[in-house]
Amino acid sequence: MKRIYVNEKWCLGCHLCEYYCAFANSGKNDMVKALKNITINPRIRIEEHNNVSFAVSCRHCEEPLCVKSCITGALTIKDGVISVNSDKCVGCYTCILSCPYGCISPSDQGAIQKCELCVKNAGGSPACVKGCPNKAIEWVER
Amino acid sequence: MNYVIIGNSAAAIGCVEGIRQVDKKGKITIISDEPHHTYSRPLISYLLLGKTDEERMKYRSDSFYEDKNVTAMLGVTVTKIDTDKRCVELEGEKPVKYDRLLVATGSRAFIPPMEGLDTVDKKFTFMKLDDAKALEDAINENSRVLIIGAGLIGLKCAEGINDRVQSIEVVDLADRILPSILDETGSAMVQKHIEDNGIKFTLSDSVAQFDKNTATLKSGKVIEFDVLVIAVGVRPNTQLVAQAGGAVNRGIVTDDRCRTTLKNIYSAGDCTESLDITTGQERILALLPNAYMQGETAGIDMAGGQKLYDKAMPMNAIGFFGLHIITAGSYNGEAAVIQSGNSYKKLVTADDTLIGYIMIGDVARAGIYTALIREKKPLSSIDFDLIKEKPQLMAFSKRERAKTLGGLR
Amino acid sequence: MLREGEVRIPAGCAISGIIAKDGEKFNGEDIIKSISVMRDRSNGLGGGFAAYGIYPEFKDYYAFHVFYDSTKAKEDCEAYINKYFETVSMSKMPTRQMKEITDEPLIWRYFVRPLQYTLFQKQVAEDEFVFQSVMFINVNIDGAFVFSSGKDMGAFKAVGFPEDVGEYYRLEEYEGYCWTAHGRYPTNTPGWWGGAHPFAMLDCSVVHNGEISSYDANRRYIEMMGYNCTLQTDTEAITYIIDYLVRQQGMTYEDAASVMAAPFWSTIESMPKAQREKMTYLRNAFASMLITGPFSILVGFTGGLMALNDRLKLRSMVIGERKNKVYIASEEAAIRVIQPDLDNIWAPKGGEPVVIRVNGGAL
Amino acid sequence: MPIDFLYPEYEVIRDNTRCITCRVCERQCANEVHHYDKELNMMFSDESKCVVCHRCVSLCPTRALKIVKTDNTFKENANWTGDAITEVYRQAGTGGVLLSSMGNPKPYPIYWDKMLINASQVTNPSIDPLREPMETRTFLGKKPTKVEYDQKGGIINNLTPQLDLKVPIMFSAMSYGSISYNAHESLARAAKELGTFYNTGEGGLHKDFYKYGKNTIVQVASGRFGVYKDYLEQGSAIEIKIGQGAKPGIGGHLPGAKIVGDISKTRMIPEGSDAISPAPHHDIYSIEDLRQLVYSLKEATNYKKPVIVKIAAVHNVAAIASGIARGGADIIAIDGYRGGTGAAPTRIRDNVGIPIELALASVDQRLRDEGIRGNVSVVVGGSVRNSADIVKAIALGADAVYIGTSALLALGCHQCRSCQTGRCNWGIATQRPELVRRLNPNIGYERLVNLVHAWEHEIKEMMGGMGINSIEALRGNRLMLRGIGLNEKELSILGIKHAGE
Repeated sequence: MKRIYVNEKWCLGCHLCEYYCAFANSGKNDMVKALKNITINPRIRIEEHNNVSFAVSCRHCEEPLCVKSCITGALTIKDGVISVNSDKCVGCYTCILSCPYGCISPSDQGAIQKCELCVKNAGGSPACVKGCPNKAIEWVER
Repeated sequence: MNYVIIGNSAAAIGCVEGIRQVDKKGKITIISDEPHHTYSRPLISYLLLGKTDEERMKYRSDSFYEDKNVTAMLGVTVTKIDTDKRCVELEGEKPVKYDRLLVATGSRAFIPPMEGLDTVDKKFTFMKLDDAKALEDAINENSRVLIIGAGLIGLKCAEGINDRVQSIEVVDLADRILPSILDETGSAMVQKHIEDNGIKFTLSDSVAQFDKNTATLKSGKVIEFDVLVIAVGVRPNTQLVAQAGGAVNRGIVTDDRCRTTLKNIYSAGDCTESLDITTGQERILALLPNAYMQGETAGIDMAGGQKLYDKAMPMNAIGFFGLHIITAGSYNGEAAVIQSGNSYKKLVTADDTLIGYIMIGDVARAGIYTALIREKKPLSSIDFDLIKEKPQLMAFSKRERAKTLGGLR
Repeated sequence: MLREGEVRIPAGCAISGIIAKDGEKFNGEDIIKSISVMRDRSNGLGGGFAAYGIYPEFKDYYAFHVFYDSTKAKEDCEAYINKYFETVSMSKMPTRQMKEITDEPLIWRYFVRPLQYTLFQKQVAEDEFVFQSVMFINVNIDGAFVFSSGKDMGAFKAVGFPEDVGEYYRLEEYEGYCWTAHGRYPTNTPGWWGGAHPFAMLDCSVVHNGEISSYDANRRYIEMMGYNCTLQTDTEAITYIIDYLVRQQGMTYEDAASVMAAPFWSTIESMPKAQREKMTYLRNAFASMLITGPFSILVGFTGGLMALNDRLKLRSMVIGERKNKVYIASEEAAIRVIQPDLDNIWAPKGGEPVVIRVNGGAL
Repeated sequence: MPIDFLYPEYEVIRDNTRCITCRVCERQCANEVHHYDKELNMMFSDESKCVVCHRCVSLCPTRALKIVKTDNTFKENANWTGDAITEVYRQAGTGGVLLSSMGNPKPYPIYWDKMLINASQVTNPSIDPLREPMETRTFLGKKPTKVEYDQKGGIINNLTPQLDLKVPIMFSAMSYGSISYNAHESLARAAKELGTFYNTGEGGLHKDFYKYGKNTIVQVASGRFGVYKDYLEQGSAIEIKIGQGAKPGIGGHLPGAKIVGDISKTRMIPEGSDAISPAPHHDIYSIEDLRQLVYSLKEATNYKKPVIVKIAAVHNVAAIASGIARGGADIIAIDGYRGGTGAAPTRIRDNVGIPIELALASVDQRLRDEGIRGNVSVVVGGSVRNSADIVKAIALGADAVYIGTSALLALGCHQCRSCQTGRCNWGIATQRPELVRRLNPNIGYERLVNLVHAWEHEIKEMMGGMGINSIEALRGNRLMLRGIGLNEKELSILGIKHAGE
């Protein structure tokens, strides 16, 4: 299946993926309206150190520890995409405890949030991929 | 193949999903003495807190049994396992045959003998949905609640009802709260936070005598209360296996494929013992994620697939009044402590591996630490200084990142 | 209006050709009849014929057919011829007076051979010297135009419809084993006799229907090889290319066709190795002689006739056979009119030359 | 000195209502134009540092940025223009030669734009490239004067080595050093995919790119950097660079600061030493010297590779080309005065050389007049901007074109003409790793391939319109061109008629 792959060789550390992610999941149709004067809380995060940078977001594991560990059944995997039902999630953070890549984080609404490959928002395909200026993030079959 | 599962919680569901990964057709029967659709027990405190409701507490969707082609016999009690006839005997129903059986009977609240307990009118345990509902019915804004036990269950219960009662007092024999998962510093931090939310603690003490609405402690302290919650511990439900001749220590003995010592009988969840990789000892790891994964492993093995349950360890994600705590592993090793502001972090290492950690407050990306423990990652192969600062993939080698993030095989 | 040579003139046309495979000779009546059927493809601004085997009595001599605009031109030209050639016969071209053919120039015919001394002095081959002489006369002697210069063959052309031109030149009186004809439909010429087809150089004559888009690429290249495209017509350029490839490079007509109407690279790639290498070589080495754009041509030469279409076959051309005769024309009707009863008739593929040699090339 | 103050030529305009302070502009500007003020939670910019590369404009996710020409002006003067005045100030302040890069930007005539292409109507059908084959394959190299047959009548292959191009478009010489590793990789991979060639320039050939050797032209220039046996053997052809359009008669100078790591290795000179290419080759002071070098290189490579001689288009280019054609070269490359460069003295760039269109026309005609056009193929470069330029070049007589600037534009170059600073924000003309990284060759190569494919389509459309279905029938086919707005002299040099004739 198509996954998000990251190649740190091409990551510029520009952080645009974070902004495009935050915008895509804001539910707003204008980036300025969505992101002006806020501290963004994106589902993809850049790690940076000594001139190396890369984006990290959910790997959509085939054997997802987060889904198996979820105490509410809010995290499910369907067609390879792991998504969260924030209605069911109580914010216990067992998934944060479980995810080996640190790709699940608290959401501003109390539950948790994670990359859902933009399947639930208006994007249709991952906004971080579209927004990456250097193809450091790709959404491909590999 | 005819699969029978005793139990209807995480281990049972894991087992169903495990079986169905391998065997789409075999007959599966779930038998549970609880009459409810599968639900998540740890959510009962969130139920009282109003963060969830009975509908949303369902661990799987309403159509789960149908989707997975499972016959659910709910509200039915198993009385005996007959290994000769390969069937389970039921209370008031005909026996059910099995080819493979999973015992996922879980645990029950432990109520120690206490003087005068029978004089207490409103006394509860806090394990099951029915416990929570009963407790909810019993409390009101004028209730004074006494909770015996400052462990995970007692404190979650306290948080759950705090806004709905007049006062809560927690009594524990131990000298600090959550001793099973926190160190002293951590306990003190969390205790302070809980106290700040109006809950009182009496530690290093225990009830000597109940008399209706009064508890007299060993220290002589007297506590008046309206509702009593007993949360001193749990005991695994091992009787069925023990009766059938299976090996049982504190919990049901299982191997890394979740088999009991009885032929064709598996066991998973809170009723079992499993190997804690951080200590090398068999112990009960009564945690929902572990239960699910044991159940899944059992299910796969029952259906002829291959899977091992060999990475178990204690781990907890819990929070009280907005303060989050994540812990994993064991703490007998060299500790590195980082404390800043409202956050506390302790990493415990031994033999070039991380064996345990505590994070309080800032718990972001804790799973990266969990994975270090689970995979027994040699710390010399990563940049430990970097990862000590905060959990990050930057600490791994380029090549490892290319594998995890770049799809390199 | 500017005439041929002063401006490039594209033209549409009709062509026809007949050849007897066994060398049997026949007079010009059939070819006139054939080309006349395609009157609609001409517009009266040019017609002409080429015939092979018509001068057996002078077969070792070059037959020069020359147009003169004036007696001055004739004098200048003959002075030149006399200087370098031995002339065994010279005469006014036999014609008949007709109302359809007007504004006729002086038309003379000479049977000549270069002086051996001249060839020795200039160290050139006989053919090459004749070629250079024709070029010299046409470029440098004002008002003189040599329009036929081969041995035992002749071109006959004029402004007018081709059937009238045939009658004018009394072609029923000639007998040859191969005839070609051309009816011209130029789009912007006043009509000049020299501009009519066939275009002939030495024994090679070309009748052509089409308008090639590669013209200037071909012209500029062939001019570099010493040819002088004074008429700026496709036919002239094509004739020179054939002369260059066949006479100067020594290629077969088939190889020359592979240069002019080369197979597509995709076709070449699928050929067996030896053929592929050869075709690749020819296309690469003689790239500038690739002719693109629509054309169908008949190339007459001593002992044979080649029919060739452009590689996309953008112009019509059909071939019919009856016993010893092969008929080639722009339209089937032009064949049926003289030979309704054919053994065989087909349209050759674009770019594939059809070469008919008298007695299999034994002539 | 207040005189030295020059108001920035361009201004960065930020729409603060749109700016979300994501700071991508700040992170992406190697010239440090932008900075974030925490106190005010606002971005600020210092346009005096801005080179107008548009990196920030392109990446700003909310289109909050634009760059405009300043309206700060000197008193109007048609002769003493703002540029003329500021250049005097700069030179008076520094005493130095003005440096700039890319091609001559002055408003000289562009002859490409004064020629129009023909199309067929009625008498000759146009050809639809979607329905019929349309061939662009081109061979470069000397053509035999005489076909030779063996005893069985088979043709003997007497061709000297040729370059076989799927499209008559090659990437012109740009050295590793002047452009980045990733730019080179993009060019090499694109050349391979396209079935054409790229050119090492005078920077040697990185070992990583040996695998693209079949699509590589290796250059030998006056500094001979990186030239050795393996290098010569790697390429499919060897190009002797005599001059380049942007700076005819001038050598090259890559500052020691850029001679680091792999560049130093590839150029085979010590790290930190300046790479100075002399103005002439010091073993070529005459045409016969050139002939010797041509044959030395052929000898060194067993006569297996065609040799290209590249010259700048200068006044007597036709005579020079004739000499080269007789000097054993297989291909002549001519670079027009608008050709790009990584760095050149501004005065040279803007005032030396002649337009490629005129140079090409006169070279092609001269070689034909001398009957030696078949001795060599002619490749032209120096601002080939689009497919129509290519069609016109081929109709004038070129065998193929070199594209340099267009290729760089495809890679992201925004023509800020600041290559000489080494801070190319697009990762092209730089060696700073964090900047080089910005050009992902996976993107770069794809864009080059796209560009050439697009042009190829257009070339085929134009050819089809002319009724031509093979590129060789267009070559030198000047009847397919008409001039517009050209005087008699220009028309005669170009060898074309005026529109309407």
